[in-house]
Amino acid sequence: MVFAGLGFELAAGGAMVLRGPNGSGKTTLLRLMAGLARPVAGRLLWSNAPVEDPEALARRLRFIGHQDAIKTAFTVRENLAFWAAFWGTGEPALIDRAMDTFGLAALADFPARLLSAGQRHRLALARLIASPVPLWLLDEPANALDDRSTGALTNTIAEHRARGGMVVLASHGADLVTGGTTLALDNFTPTAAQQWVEL
Amino acid sequence: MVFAGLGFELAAGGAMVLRGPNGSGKTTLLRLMAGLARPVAGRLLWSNAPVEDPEALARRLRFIGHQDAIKTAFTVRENLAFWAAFWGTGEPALIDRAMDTFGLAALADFPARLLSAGQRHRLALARLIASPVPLWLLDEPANALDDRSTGALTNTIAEHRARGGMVVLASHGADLVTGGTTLALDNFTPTAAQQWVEL
Amino acid sequence: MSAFSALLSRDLRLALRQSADSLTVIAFFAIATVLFPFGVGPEAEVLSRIAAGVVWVAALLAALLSLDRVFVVDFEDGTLDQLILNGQSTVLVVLAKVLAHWLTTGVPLIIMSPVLAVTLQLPSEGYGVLVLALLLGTPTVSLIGALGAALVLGARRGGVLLSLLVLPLYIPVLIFGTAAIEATITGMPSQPMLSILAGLALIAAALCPFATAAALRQAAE
Amino acid sequence: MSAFSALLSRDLRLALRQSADSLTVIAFFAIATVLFPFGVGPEAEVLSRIAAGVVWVAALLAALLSLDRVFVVDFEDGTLDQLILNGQSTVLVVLAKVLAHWLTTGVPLIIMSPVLAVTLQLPSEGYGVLVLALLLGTPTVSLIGALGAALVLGARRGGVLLSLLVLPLYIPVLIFGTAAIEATITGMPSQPMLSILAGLALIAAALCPFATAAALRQAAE
Amino acid sequence: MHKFANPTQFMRIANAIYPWIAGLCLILFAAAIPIALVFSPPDYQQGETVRIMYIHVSSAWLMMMIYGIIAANSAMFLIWRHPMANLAARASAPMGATFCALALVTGMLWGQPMWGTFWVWDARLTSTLILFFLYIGYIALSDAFEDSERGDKAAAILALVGSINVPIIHYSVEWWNTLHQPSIMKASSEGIDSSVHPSLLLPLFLMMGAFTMFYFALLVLRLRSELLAAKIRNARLSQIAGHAAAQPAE
Amino acid sequence: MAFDSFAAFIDMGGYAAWVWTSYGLAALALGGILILTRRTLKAREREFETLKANRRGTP
Ligand code: HEM
Ligand SMILES: Nc1ncnc2c1ncn2[C@@H]1O[C@H](COP(=O)(O)OP(=O)(O)OP(=O)(O)O)[C@@H](O)[C@H]1O
Ligand SMILES: Nc1ncnc2c1ncn2[C@@H]1O[C@H](COP(=O)(O)OP(=O)(O)OP(=O)(O)O)[C@@H](O)[C@H]1O
Ligand SMILES: [Mg+2]
Ligand SMILES: [Mg+2]
Repeated sequence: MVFAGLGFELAAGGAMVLRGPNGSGKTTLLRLMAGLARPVAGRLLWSNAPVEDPEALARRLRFIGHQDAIKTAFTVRENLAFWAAFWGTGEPALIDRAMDTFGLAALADFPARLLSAGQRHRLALARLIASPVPLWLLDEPANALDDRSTGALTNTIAEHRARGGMVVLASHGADLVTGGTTLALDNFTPTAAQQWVEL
Repeated sequence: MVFAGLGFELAAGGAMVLRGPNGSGKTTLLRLMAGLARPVAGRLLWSNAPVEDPEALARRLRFIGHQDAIKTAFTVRENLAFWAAFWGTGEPALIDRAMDTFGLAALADFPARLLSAGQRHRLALARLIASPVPLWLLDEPANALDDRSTGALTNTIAEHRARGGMVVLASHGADLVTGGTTLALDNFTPTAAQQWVEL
Repeated sequence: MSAFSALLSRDLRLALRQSADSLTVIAFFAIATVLFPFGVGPEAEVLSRIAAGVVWVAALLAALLSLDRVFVVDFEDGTLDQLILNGQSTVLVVLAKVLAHWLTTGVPLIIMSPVLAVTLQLPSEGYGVLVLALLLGTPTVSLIGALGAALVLGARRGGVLLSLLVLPLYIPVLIFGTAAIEATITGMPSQPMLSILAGLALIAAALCPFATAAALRQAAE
Repeated sequence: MSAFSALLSRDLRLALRQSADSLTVIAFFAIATVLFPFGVGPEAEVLSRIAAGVVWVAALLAALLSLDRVFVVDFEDGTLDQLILNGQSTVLVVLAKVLAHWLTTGVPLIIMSPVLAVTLQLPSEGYGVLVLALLLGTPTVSLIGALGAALVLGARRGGVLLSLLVLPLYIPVLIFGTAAIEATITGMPSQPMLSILAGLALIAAALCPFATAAALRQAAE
Repeated sequence: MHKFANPTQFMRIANAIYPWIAGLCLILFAAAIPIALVFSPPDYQQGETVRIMYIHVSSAWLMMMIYGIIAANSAMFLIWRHPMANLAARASAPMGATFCALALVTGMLWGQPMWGTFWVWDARLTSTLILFFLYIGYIALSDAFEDSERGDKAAAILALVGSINVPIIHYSVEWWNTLHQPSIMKASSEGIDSSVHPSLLLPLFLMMGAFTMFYFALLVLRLRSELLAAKIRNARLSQIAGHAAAQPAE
Repeated sequence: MAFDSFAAFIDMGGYAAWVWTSYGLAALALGGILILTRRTLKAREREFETLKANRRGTP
């Protein structure tokens, strides 16, 4: 499954929203950009040069997908602390900020097993704050969130961009960003054409 | 985790929307109504009588939750056909109608493993048509759906109610029903009080 | 009844779809058996002395490995919730799954066993009774194993815990299964042991499905 | 390096959180070993003849069962994607997971093995070399097993398929592991076999992590 | 029945009788140990090794009785959901496993001088070993889950299924002819020609009584402990659940 | 009194090893589980007290 001739630019502070019906390739494109999938043909360009070192790319981005990557035996705080330590960016204070932002502070010492669907997803999103990087790749981040959490997410994205961060997100519902570009993916065509992504 | 003094009525053709922030107990209440969880204290009433025979109750309801219950090795059609045969309601023609309604006809012989998040969820919802029952319990049914599928779902629910069916659904976003009652679950209280649900 | 046959045929088709599946159980059985000559040395009299025991132990371990996933997949993708809400009885679900497990693993093991017995130099009188004993013993293995698999649903390290629960309960099957073969080889009647194996299967068939159904329902809760 | 130690300590804490965890591996080891006298009969000379082989086979099977889930859980809940996106190297992830596996299962098995050797009536000269051989052999088992576990990620019935891929690779370990013990018992030097075991461990350590990392990246795609 | 299902009521009664059980346990031990070790005569066949019997048979009796108690409590827990029944079963299991291990070890220590081997694979020994594995399985299963309630219920089902092993242990000496001694109770009611002489029965019954009282006394302590653990857990949860509906700051 | 001397008592008719190990292990097992039980009970009592104190501390 390949994207036919696809290209876009994203400046510092920029945002892009991927839109399109189910199965139009939003998730696939995001995983491609994260380096989790490799293009069948064509190349992935970053600042107009092919990505030589996928590890260096991975250090600069954070991908939050349909799966939450949460260990249910750990508490909310332990989950966040592990990822912050594992990725090695961020400091302890950020973990508390992350939990505050997404309304998880009261649940900090709660085992993640007991969380509801929306709370779990908030915990996944909280990693964006606990372990900061410039580029965020978010796959339907507002899924299962209640209105207040969606608001918190919108604010978080705005602040991130204000600090020069970049966001690419897939979404069906309300816009989570203001003034970003929108990429409509209806013409995702399953043909073997050249494909490139430029960031 | 218990609902403090909770009661509501649902007539034939009725609909109820459960609303409330993340963690307010919507999923828990739906599973309780389905008979998948048992109340810690209190009783589940149906037509004002306690549910004596959970099997008979189960024959009359369909629960579609956060998990899709899809076998990825089977095709879309095989998945639907299995559940229709297993539950023993519905006829072969309904399987095609179900796939048409949720835009899966073109994918009928596609292995479910290749479906996108939204397509998978549509396949789960298609069971409502392929194997009809009077009471639908839907947990955030619009999750991951694109606009067209959300429209199809809204129509499907309306038709079901027009035929006298009942729907209870949990939702954060747009209303999927017209003229139903809404149950706000903010006051989900984790206390050991009596709890009953009347349908 | 339609629920039973729908589920049974689904499980069989799922097993066939990955045609490698039944093959892998047999292959494990074969490899585990073949490991012994490596561990014990190739002397014929030692091997033929332990042949019946080794075949039985390998068959039990092979069945165990495949049991591990009898319910887990359905549990994790939400299918189990829907199976329980079948409007009839969870026992039906259990019976269909156990039968499917036996057909896809027990039967291939039985067919394969004489071949492996040859490599372990089992005396030739033993083959018939080996097959018969496995035929009477493997249903018990599937029934008890399904109970164990249902009990450990959702537990961490489920596979190891399952073995811990189930292997001790297999001991009687193992004892009488090998005793039947030993008896035949040494010229004694094997009939008493075989009837005990049949009795064990009946007891397991009477008790296990209900307990398994209860375990499944509380796993879904 | 911080990623390595973070992951290692996470896996160890996950294992410790359920204090029963390491215990269950030991228990499986014990039960699988104890099954043999049932199958083979209680005669002391037969048992002591096959003791070394049985302890090794049981240890391999115990390690195998616990390997089954080394990566599966992380794969299914999306953790694996995030582990691969660590900005350094997937080999790091593999090393941390293998080390955690060895510490939580290999080490308990080694500690337990002399006790089980007693019940199988292993001659007393064999204990020291049994422990030593396991010490040199179990790292190889964890390394090869992790490769197998990564290869079958996403396959249904992963456990059985895994055993299939991995068991043949264990045969050299099994052969030299038991040969070392046999040698000591019969008064020969065991040192050559032990050095081969050490050599196997080095080869496995040099090759497996890279192959495992490649398999993991493949599985995530 | 309902009175005992209420933890506070139950513990009030249990705590009230605790000193009596503990005292009785001490008295019985004080009588049993000297009689068993010093004052009772050696057996005419088994000599001084018969003194092992007092420990062996008492432990064997306890391990079976405790399993019965666990199975009964598991049934009550599954059917009526009495939380106290669950706690009693959970609290008993480690003690049952201990007594079972003791019966096995003392049996082996008796077997070596009597039968010339530590172990034979006969029906009673095998079924006792299975009981030991059932205890271990019960304990492992009951804390293998992140959700402790899941563990409780799964273990309760296991306990019920495993309970068919208890009669098998008891009758195994009659159903299969084995090396192991036949039942004492039967032998002594027929009176004569028993391998167990009446003068050996006194220390045996004293020791059995002492072990039984020891179990019940410890059960009270362990129940107290389990209840405290539950209270601590609840306090922790409600502390958090107080803010469970807490929302993100905007 | 079944023994003539203290030495005979220790010797147990030649079965000292079996008899005394049995009694020793029994003492160890019963004593061990008693101590373990009491220790966890004490620990939980302490924890519960601190928890209650904390709750009173925070309004
Ligand atoms: C590992 C070895 C052994 C095990 C597992 C074992 C197990 C048991 C068990 C479970 C019981 C209780 C049966 C009941 O009350 O229904 C028992 C009772 C008894 N055992 Fe053993 N035993 C062992 C070895 C021995 C030996 C070596 C002797 C004596 C030579 C012995 C003598 C007795 C006697 C006299 C009783 C009381 C009889 C009765 O009440 O049934 N046992 N043993
Ligand atoms: N055993 C338990 N003890 C205490 N609280 C629990 C327990 N299990 C779940 N909870 C709490 O109950 C809530 C779960 O509710 P539920 O999953 O029904 O939420 P929901 O309304 O469906 O939320 P969402 O919109 O996120 O799906 C969570 O807040 C969780 O913390
Ligand atoms: N190997 C494959 N061969 C052909 N088509 C494939 C293959 N893998 C996936 N597809 C198709 O690609 C699409 C998957 O796209 P993707 O998951 O990226 O959709 P999406 O835009 O994220 O949709 P959603 O909104 O439902 O999440 C599906 O339509 C699927 O049928
Ligand atoms: Mg998607
Ligand atoms: Mg929910």
